Amino acid sequence: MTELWTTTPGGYLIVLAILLPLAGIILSFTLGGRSAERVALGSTPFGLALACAIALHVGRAGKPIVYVIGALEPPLGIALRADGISAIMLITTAVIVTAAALYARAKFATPDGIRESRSSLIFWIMLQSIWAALIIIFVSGDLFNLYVALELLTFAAVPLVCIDGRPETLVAALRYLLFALFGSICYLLGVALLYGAHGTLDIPLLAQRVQSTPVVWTAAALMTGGLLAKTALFPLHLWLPPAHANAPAAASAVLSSLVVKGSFFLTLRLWFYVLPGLSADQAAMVIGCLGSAAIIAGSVMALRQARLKLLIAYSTVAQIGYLFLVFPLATGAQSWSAMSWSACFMQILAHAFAKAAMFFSAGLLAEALGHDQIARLGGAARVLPLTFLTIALSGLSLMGLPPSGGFSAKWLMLQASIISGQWFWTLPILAGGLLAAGYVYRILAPALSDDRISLKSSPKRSQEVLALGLAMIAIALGFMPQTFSDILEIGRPIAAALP
Amino acid sequence: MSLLPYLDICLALLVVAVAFWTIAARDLFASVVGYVAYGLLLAFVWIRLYAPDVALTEAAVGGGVTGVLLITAGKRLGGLRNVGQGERPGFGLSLVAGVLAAAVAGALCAVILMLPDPPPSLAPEAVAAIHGAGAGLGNPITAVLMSYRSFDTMLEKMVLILAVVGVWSVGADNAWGGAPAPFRVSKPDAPMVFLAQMLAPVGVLIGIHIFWVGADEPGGAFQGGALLAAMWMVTMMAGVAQPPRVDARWLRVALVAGPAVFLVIGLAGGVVAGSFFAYPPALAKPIILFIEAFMVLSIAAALPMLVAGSPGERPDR
Amino acid sequence: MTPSVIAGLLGAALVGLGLYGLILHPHPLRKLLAFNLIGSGVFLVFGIVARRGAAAGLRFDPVPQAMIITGIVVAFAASAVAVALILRLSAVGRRVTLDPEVPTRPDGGDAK
Amino acid sequence: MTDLFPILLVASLGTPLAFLAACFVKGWRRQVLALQWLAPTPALATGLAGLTRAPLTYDLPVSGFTLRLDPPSALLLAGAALLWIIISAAIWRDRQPDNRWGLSWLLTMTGNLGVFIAGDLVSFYLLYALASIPAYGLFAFSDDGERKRAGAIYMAFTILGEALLLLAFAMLIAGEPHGSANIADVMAALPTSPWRDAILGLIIAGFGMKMGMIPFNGWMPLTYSAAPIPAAAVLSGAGVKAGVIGLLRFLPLGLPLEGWGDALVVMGFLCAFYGVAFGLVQQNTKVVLAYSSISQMGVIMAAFGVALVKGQAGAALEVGFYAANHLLVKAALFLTIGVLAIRGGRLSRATYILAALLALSLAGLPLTGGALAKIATKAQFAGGAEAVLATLSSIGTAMLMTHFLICLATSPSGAAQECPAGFVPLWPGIALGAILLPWAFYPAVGDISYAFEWGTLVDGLWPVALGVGLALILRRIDRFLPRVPVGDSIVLEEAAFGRLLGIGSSFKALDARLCQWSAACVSLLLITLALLAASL
Repeated sequence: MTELWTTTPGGYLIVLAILLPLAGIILSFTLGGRSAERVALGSTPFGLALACAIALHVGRAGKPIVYVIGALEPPLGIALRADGISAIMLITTAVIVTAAALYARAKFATPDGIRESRSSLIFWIMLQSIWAALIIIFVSGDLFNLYVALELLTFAAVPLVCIDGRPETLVAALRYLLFALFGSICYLLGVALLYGAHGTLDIPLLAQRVQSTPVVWTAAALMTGGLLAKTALFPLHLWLPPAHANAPAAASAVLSSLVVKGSFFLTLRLWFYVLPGLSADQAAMVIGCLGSAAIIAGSVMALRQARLKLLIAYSTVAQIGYLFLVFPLATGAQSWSAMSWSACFMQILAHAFAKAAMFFSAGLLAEALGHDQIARLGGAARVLPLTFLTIALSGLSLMGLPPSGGFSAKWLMLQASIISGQWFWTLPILAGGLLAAGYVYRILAPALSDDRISLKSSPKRSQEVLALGLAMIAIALGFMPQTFSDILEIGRPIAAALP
Repeated sequence: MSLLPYLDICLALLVVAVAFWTIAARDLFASVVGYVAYGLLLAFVWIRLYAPDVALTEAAVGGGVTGVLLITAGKRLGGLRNVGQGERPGFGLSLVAGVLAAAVAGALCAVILMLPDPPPSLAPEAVAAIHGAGAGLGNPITAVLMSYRSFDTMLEKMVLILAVVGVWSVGADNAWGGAPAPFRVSKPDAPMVFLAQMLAPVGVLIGIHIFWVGADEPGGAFQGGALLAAMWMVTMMAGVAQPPRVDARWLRVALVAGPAVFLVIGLAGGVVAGSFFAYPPALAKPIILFIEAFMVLSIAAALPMLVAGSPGERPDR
Repeated sequence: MTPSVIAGLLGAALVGLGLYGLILHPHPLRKLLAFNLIGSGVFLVFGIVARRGAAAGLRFDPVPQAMIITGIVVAFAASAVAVALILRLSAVGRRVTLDPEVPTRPDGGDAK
Repeated sequence: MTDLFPILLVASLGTPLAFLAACFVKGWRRQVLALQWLAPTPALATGLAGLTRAPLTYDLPVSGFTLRLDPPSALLLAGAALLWIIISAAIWRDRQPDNRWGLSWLLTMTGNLGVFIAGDLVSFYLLYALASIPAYGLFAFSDDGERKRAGAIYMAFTILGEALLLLAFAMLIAGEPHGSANIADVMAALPTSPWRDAILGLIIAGFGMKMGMIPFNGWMPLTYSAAPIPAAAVLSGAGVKAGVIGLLRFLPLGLPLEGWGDALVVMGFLCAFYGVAFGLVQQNTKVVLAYSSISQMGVIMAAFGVALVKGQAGAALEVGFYAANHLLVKAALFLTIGVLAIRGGRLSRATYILAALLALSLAGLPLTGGALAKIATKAQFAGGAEAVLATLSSIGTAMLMTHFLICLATSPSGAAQECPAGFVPLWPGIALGAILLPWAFYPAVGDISYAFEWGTLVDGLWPVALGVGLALILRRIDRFLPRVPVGDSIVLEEAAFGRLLGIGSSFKALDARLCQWSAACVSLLLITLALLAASL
């Protein structure tokens, strides 16, 4: 079993993937001004290449790649570990961050005549920080290291929310910050208890040692609670709609499609990698119920919003709900758990791409029309056909209509809930699809009518194409071959227990 | 036996009492002052737990720098009218909150009493590692921070940089590039200036000493850096030194020096020592001290900047 | 009652007090204080874990202690950002509160 | 030669898809849309060739999709392809609809043709959605309030139907032990599936929505009256048959299933008479035809029901023929509305006789295609209560069609603008084709000489004559008939939906409460304690 804690070939790629954005932050901050943008944009292709290289290594080896930092093995040292789910998430993150960086060039270029502007410097540094934090979250094998990464993520996300300095964005940012801090302190308390009980924070080591004791369950409950708060699972979503709806489009896209997934990913790590041997059906049921409530409440609230960006933000609350159905559906070594596992990650990916495309389009609309009131979108599709094509395609995925990643996810989730005998999950899944159809219809139907509308400025073609590209990826996910779920199984502890 | 257990209990009760005051005080400023006292008291608890390094950190940060931060903020907010005081929570909510908080605390107590015996510990491994090929440092905590969990430490410094950027980011657009202002006193006090001129050089020396001995004894980069930071803050308050502009190149370099050096050496370890963030065993101690020196610089620059706030805010009256 | 048990109970009490304050205090700065109380309670839990782990000639387990130091720094950084936000909010003349404002616009959200 | 057939099968789906792809090539869109009448030609060829062949299942490489063609689906495919070719050609010969409309048309066409040959659950679901959802664009892109309403209601029922089918399909595939999505495999596993009854219920409800089954019938009259004539023609002709092919594929016809069969018979005849009754009180010709569709689909459902009760595996082809006849005749009838409106008041006697023949073909007038359709389903409606009910439904249809002809002749129609003038010269051909073409197809179903026997002719004629007579009597008392709003039950359903929306505001209040800081913190603590309690 010591192979879990020895550096494997290709392991160095993980460290490079982390250090690249960290170095980017340092350089951007030191050089300032236009260099920040250049550094951020310049590093994206390398980051993408590293993510692909890691995925290639993981896929080829068929087992996780490991890097033991400083050759100092856990429990004293820290090991980084990229398994199947890390590889998939790394690529997703790299693609979306790259798209966001390219999209943001128009808004966050340093204006002429100024050496350095506040919003551009902040944006480019924070974008790279989010990237760095997410990479660490996806590959770190140590729960305390993950805490620091989680905080890094919060510190990077909060300034993006209030980057334009309006008072309401400041309130949103403060709410976000305080609630996220509350969440992370709960997580940290759980970490302290786990260390007190088992003397290590290394994930595979803990997985070998944990027993079903009150200490472990208290730790798990605290950590889960904290992470749910950071993921904005209903009813802990108070911070999400104002924060995501008030940030600039490029930032909203990253926040909605990636940042909330960071803490969700940690929740998965906790339940499926640290505690896989312990049965916790009832706790999983509690989480599943919260997820169902999120689907319904988030969708209904999305239906009732007057502002497009708020609608999209509430839709995120709903779509996050689907992810949590994985807890009741994938626990234990059952025949359907692999199916639910793929469904969960398909949903993560589909939502990430579709939501980023949606927020990009909402940003384009707001710039072109000068407002984002849904009631005043009449006829807009005639003048902005490409933008509305993007909204329609990503809406397709959110509704779960084929062919799309959203459909594949729901299709697998429905099957898993039926086979597992937990048919009641099909109700929120289907109701969520119907309600999603309702809110997508609310955007599209008036826009497609024959009303006349005038543009304030026409959108940049390159931005429209970026958004469309992301929406196409969300659609293309519907054609993902079987290897996708094979990759996801790499390094999953429960997979070893399956016949 | 001895009086010590009773003293411990008294100390704990005192801490709880001060904490209660912090929560219950009607006045914002009073509760801030309560919190600063609480931070200092907590340092004693840490000493009783044989955690001198933590005690030093708690005193410097929990009591010191956080104190300055909160008192400044409390002063400025106390004078303002727009602070919501009217919205007292209802009785029902207070009851629910109280019950829940008590339930969580109770569960926590129970669980703490249930922690396994004999307790798991990494102390033996740490001791073995220090005497072995590991870090070669006398202070195991420094060894853990700078060698075994160097990755955490570097990330923590990145968090500090991000926090500085975050603090700066809330400023107004047109103020960007200016200096943070809250320390600027219109007419410097003579005693304050004297204190700053006398205290600062001594403080700087003590800070450097704490960092230097930190390799083998309690102390280290963070504690030393925090003391240097405090001295800088004192000189700025006294008007002896001016806060720097946020776009000053030297400030930026000082802020990133620690993590940057750490990162470069960590990368170099991949080539020289065969693994990223590994140090050649013979040179481990000097390299760690070298990194820590830059860390001290970064911390000394970062903490005052965090307290100083965003650029261009005018001091209130 | 050993010092570590006392400290553990103290930690739990601080967490409870902090939670109460965090939930109920309307003022964000007071919430921040409460958050810091919870934080120090959590660090105390780490502290007793470290103290209990005394072994091999050391009077404490150095790993959790190192984590406390990292945690204190992070908590301070968080407080600084929060304070900056609170001060900025009050500077732009906004009522300093965390609860959502009464919407000024009528909600036109009449679903299909 | 045998190897060519799979290629033809792939081409019938591939050609429309290629047209679709070509639309996104810069500068090609206008030409591609104008030429899209060529896209269904491989499907037509496939359908004709498939009529007499053994069923074929073909797995597409890479994508994992499966195509499947058997005689019943070939019959529907051929009919639908023919319809799409004629109507598309006529539209684009005459004028250029805007690209948005053209693209919706092409998308609907692709889905509609594909649904007849889809062989696995996923591609069936995909193509079924494609056949339904883009059709919204054929009538609802408008600032006209009534059309918007029709569009919203159409969309609501479509999406609801999709949701029911999604659940049914997920259950179907979950019951298949090897995880195959092939329709043949999942249907083989259905009889032993633990969720058999739930699946059948969902299948009937889901496809029933497409076929205007009560109480989901309200969208049909609204949609057809909102849609321009050519769109109404393809939707009522080919579009609705997506529901028929659904029942054809997903009802276990070879297996005697008493309960479900009886339920379907009852439901079917209920729809058949309901459509007649509510159609007779309408004045708008398009609405009358829509109600006739509801009635005819009811007959088809009833036929499926009898087949289920008796375990008739061969019913697929017979009911398929009935549906194919309805496909041609109903489309032709919609075009009749448009063409007669363009011609205006000066209608020659020949024109009117042709229109009457066409209309009464639906009621089974001897020697028309409709008579063959009736003969084809006689195995289902032979003897007992079913025979009586089927005859009554014929009488009803004759009444409704007579009512339609009267409305056509008397009431002014604003349909002239919606119908391209290109249909006027084509119309006699289309109408004759709709009456006579079924004769060409019938040999694939049964013995044609039976249709000329004296008894058959008499059996076919008297219900029609009776129906026409009754309709003329009804006309006398027209003033005393109640006036029912278009879409009847939809008015109630809309009101109920409006009530439902009220829940939204309580959600909003709840959300505002939960978004209070203290409430959120309390929730967090509660969740943590709940998790702890649940796992201890």
